[in-house]
Amino acid sequence: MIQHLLDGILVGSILSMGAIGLTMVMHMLRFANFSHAELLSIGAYAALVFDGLFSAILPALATSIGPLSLTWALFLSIFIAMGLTGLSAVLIDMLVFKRIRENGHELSMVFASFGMALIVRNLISLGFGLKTRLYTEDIVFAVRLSDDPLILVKPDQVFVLICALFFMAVLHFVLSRTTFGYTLRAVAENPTLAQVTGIRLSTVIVITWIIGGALAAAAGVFYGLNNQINPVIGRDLVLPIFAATIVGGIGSIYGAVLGGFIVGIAANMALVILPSGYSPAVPFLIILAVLLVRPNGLFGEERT
Amino acid sequence: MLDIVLKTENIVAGYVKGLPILHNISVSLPRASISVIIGPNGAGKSTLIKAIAGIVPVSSGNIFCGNKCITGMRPDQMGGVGIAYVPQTDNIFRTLTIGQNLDLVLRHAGVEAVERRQVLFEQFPPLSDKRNEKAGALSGGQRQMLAVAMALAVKPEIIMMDEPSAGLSPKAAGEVLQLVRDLADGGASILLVEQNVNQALQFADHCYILAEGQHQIDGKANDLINDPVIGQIYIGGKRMGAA
Amino acid sequence: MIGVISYLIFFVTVASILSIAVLGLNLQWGNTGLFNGGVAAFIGAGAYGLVILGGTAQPDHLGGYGLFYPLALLGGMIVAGILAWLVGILTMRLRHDYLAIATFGVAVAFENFMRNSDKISGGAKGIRGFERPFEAFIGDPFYFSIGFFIFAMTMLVLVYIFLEKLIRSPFGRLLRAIREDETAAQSLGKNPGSIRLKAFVAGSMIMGLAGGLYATFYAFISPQDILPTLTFQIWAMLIVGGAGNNKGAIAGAFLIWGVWTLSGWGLSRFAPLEAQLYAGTIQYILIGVIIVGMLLWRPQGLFPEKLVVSQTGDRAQS
Amino acid sequence: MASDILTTRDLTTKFGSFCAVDSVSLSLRKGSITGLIGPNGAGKSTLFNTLTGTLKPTSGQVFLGDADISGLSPDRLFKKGLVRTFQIPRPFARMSVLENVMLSPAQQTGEKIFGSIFRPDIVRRQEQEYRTKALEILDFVTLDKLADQAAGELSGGQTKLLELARVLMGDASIILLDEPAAGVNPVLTQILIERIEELNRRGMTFLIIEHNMDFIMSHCDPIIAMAQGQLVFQGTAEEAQANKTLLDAYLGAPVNA
Repeated sequence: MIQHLLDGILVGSILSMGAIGLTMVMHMLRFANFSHAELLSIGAYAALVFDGLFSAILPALATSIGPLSLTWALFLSIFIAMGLTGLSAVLIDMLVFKRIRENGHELSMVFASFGMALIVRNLISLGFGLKTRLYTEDIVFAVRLSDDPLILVKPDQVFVLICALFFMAVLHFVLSRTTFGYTLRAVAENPTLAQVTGIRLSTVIVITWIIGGALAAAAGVFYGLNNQINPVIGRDLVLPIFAATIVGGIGSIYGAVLGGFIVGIAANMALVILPSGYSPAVPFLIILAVLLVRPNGLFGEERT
Repeated sequence: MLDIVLKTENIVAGYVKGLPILHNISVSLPRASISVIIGPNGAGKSTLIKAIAGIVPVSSGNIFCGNKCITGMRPDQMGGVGIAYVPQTDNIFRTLTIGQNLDLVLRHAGVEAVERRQVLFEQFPPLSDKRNEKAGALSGGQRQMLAVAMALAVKPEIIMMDEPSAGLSPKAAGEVLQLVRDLADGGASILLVEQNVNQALQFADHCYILAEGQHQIDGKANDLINDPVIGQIYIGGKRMGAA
Repeated sequence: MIGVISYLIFFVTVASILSIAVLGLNLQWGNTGLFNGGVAAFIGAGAYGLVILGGTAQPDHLGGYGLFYPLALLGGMIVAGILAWLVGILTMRLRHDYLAIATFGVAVAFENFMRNSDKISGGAKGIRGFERPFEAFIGDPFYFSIGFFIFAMTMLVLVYIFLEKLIRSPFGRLLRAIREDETAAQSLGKNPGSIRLKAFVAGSMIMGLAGGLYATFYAFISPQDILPTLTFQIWAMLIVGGAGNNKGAIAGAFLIWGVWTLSGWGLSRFAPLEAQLYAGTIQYILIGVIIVGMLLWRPQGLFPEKLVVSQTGDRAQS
Repeated sequence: MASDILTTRDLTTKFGSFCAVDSVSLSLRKGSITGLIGPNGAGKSTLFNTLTGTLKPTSGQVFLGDADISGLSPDRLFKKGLVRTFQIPRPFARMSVLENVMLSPAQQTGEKIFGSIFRPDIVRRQEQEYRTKALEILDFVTLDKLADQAAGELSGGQTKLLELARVLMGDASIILLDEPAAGVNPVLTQILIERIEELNRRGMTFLIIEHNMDFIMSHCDPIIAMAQGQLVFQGTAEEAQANKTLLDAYLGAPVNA
């Protein structure tokens, strides 16, 4: 029970990071982006590449940090992956979404995101193979927190949770303390007025993609660290991330964080009563429940 | 010869392509004065200043700011030519505090924020008191004051306002209009849309009347104040006792 | 020669079955404006419904009722309809993007359920050994495939005629009115919620029919056949063909299925052996590129919707 | 009282704490053309939307004849004979003009999936009957020559006429028109006025929001006016034009110079 809760919190932190970017994009550009979860895959694989590269150039970097399985090389790669994924998101927007947005139909964007999801996911398969990969072959033993009930925690999990909370704290600081953060909030609240106040919308859209992509990349690496890396990370996480977004209310960044934890914990707690095979269906049930009770999510406003 | 700081020449504009709301409107705004646009519902008053502000696309005609043609410029570039625009509603960011609202504007205008903010707070003491409160919690009059302060923050030459007194109590409306008068006396050029015709004519210098997207009459505000034609435009027919 | 003919027969049979699914989607999206992101679930419901109702006795899971084939096929459609009705009453009032996400969730959950509930669906290994009608009687597999080819084509033609009649009827007029302007339709006395639900259920039942035919053709159904990517493929067919146009929908299905099989054949023939493993991957990239490319350069599809006039009576008489 | 077709009692509609329609009690005489005027933000549109079921009243009642119709949805009201048009016309753009009109009749057999497929005889008979009626109505509103055109291709004024035709196709007893003359050229406005008066002679009741004062003053009786959510005036055109309160509502209270 407590083990499930702990696992749920961990998964929740990963979903939250994915959902933050998705909720920002869905609110600002008004479309359900089915390809957002593929950004997690891009991030995970980008980190894999640079992890290998750094380890090869500087073998000293290939040593683990303390009790973690994480190496210094991978640690550095996380940041590079975040940057690259952010740029990929901008590139995808420039090549596809921006041009469709300018042509008109709102729902064409959703179709286009179907298409982009297929393209990105399968390009990754093509480039890196269908087999699952691991950042490290080392086995790190879990720390036994208690024997009855049995509670196990891996050092990596603690690291991931701390990092995720760190990134969210940074985002919170930016949003609440910097004029740059005010700009993002202003555009989210009222794009027309934001323009009148001198904010260039196209710049803010680019920045939103960068932030969303970077957080998704970190989430992808963390997911890979705790599970494994394969080309279908996006396929497996798209629904839970949508669920987190809808639970929090589209457009609410803090809602997305909370939504991520709620979905993560609920999916893991469901294991107490359901066989594990069913857990991918749990996010769907959460979506239905939220839409029935609070169609605008916990923090969302009514959209027109 | 008046010093004209802003003028439109025969502009045609509307939200949807092929469905113009404004037909060949020409207005000009003299320096350091208040011009007011009045007219019945649906006359295109708000559309006119939105078109100048770059929010509604202009399909023909030109807009000049001084000698510079600003037709088709994006709204976020207007600050650069010294034009500020205060929308009628939703003219502040509700989820930001008052201080944050001002910082935001100042940052994007590239103005040194700390000093300028202090000046604004001295100019608007009620805002200073509530600087750390969410703007959404302000009363109607204070919101309007914040919106004006945000427009003033970047020291514009030209300020356009869409019904600044709408929805305010008579007292608050009077205060807002007095503020506008003070700004004009201080050298700003102001273009206003107003609902309250009698009040608007009272304090404005120049008046344009629009109806059905077309320019009807214009003139010195004081000359129009007792003109029966205004009543006719609003409620039609020959008014009893005015004929 | 026989090889080419039997391949053509296979090709057209599957294309016809897919066309039926695309026609169902066209009723929902093209004619009514409903964004169904879970097509795979409704195809799956029809397929599983048929196999469970019409199959022979199964030792370790539900099924084996041995229902008369047409009844089993109808049963599968009804299962798909019931699923659609349940989903519909929960989601019909939602905005488009919420509806897309919720229905996408249905597909994920349905596949997941079928994969795990061994007692009902045979789990991941699926349900095998469906006895195809007349197969034993005909004997020769080649003649059976010709027979089934004719059957599938007939069903496609029937569905096409049904839908053409439907959209030209006052009901079709109603659907288009809802798609064009829900508020105006409501002010003219129509109840948009109930009409959207009807169209959603009807479209899903047609997808269920496609699923039933699919399961009959392969005599087998497993979760692998109803992955959520199937939804994207069906959508690609409709986008390429042109939403709102039934002929376009069928053309889109044949085209995309053609591109799919041709690329599969080309890869198996010319690509190096180690790339063969990635044939599916490359095909999916192709589908993705087609979707995105169409939206960028020809968003109305190859066969755009024409103005349909719904008048059952003869115009010349008036 | 018996001649009042539509009555409201203390009808109130609030948005949050803002009272857009404030305790309005009015009654419309059967067979009248009532004009509803008032400055921007007076609550006319909100009142309209509340009467037609788009908005639910916060409190108070609406009666059609003796029946309480408060809070019914627009589709239910249509069937009871209370119909509306829109300020910004809402044609079904990718449908023909004739189809737009033929949509209106309630209880069409062909509007049911089974009916449309399995009762071709009934459907055909109904369709012929509706088409004949629709063409007559289109003829009446002068759109008969455009029957086969897509409604999206009509001019703004023609779509206003089309909306009138659509509601005439139902069994309306009272028609609410939202700015029928806005954006319409004088020729079409004239046609619209003639048609409204013709229908009125046949017994139809109208409630009209309009900013074109010539339209209101010369064709509506009585005229009712709203300001700040309340009814402030009820009377004839002459009375309206002489009314000080009303003029002030439009122009703002005069300032003592």
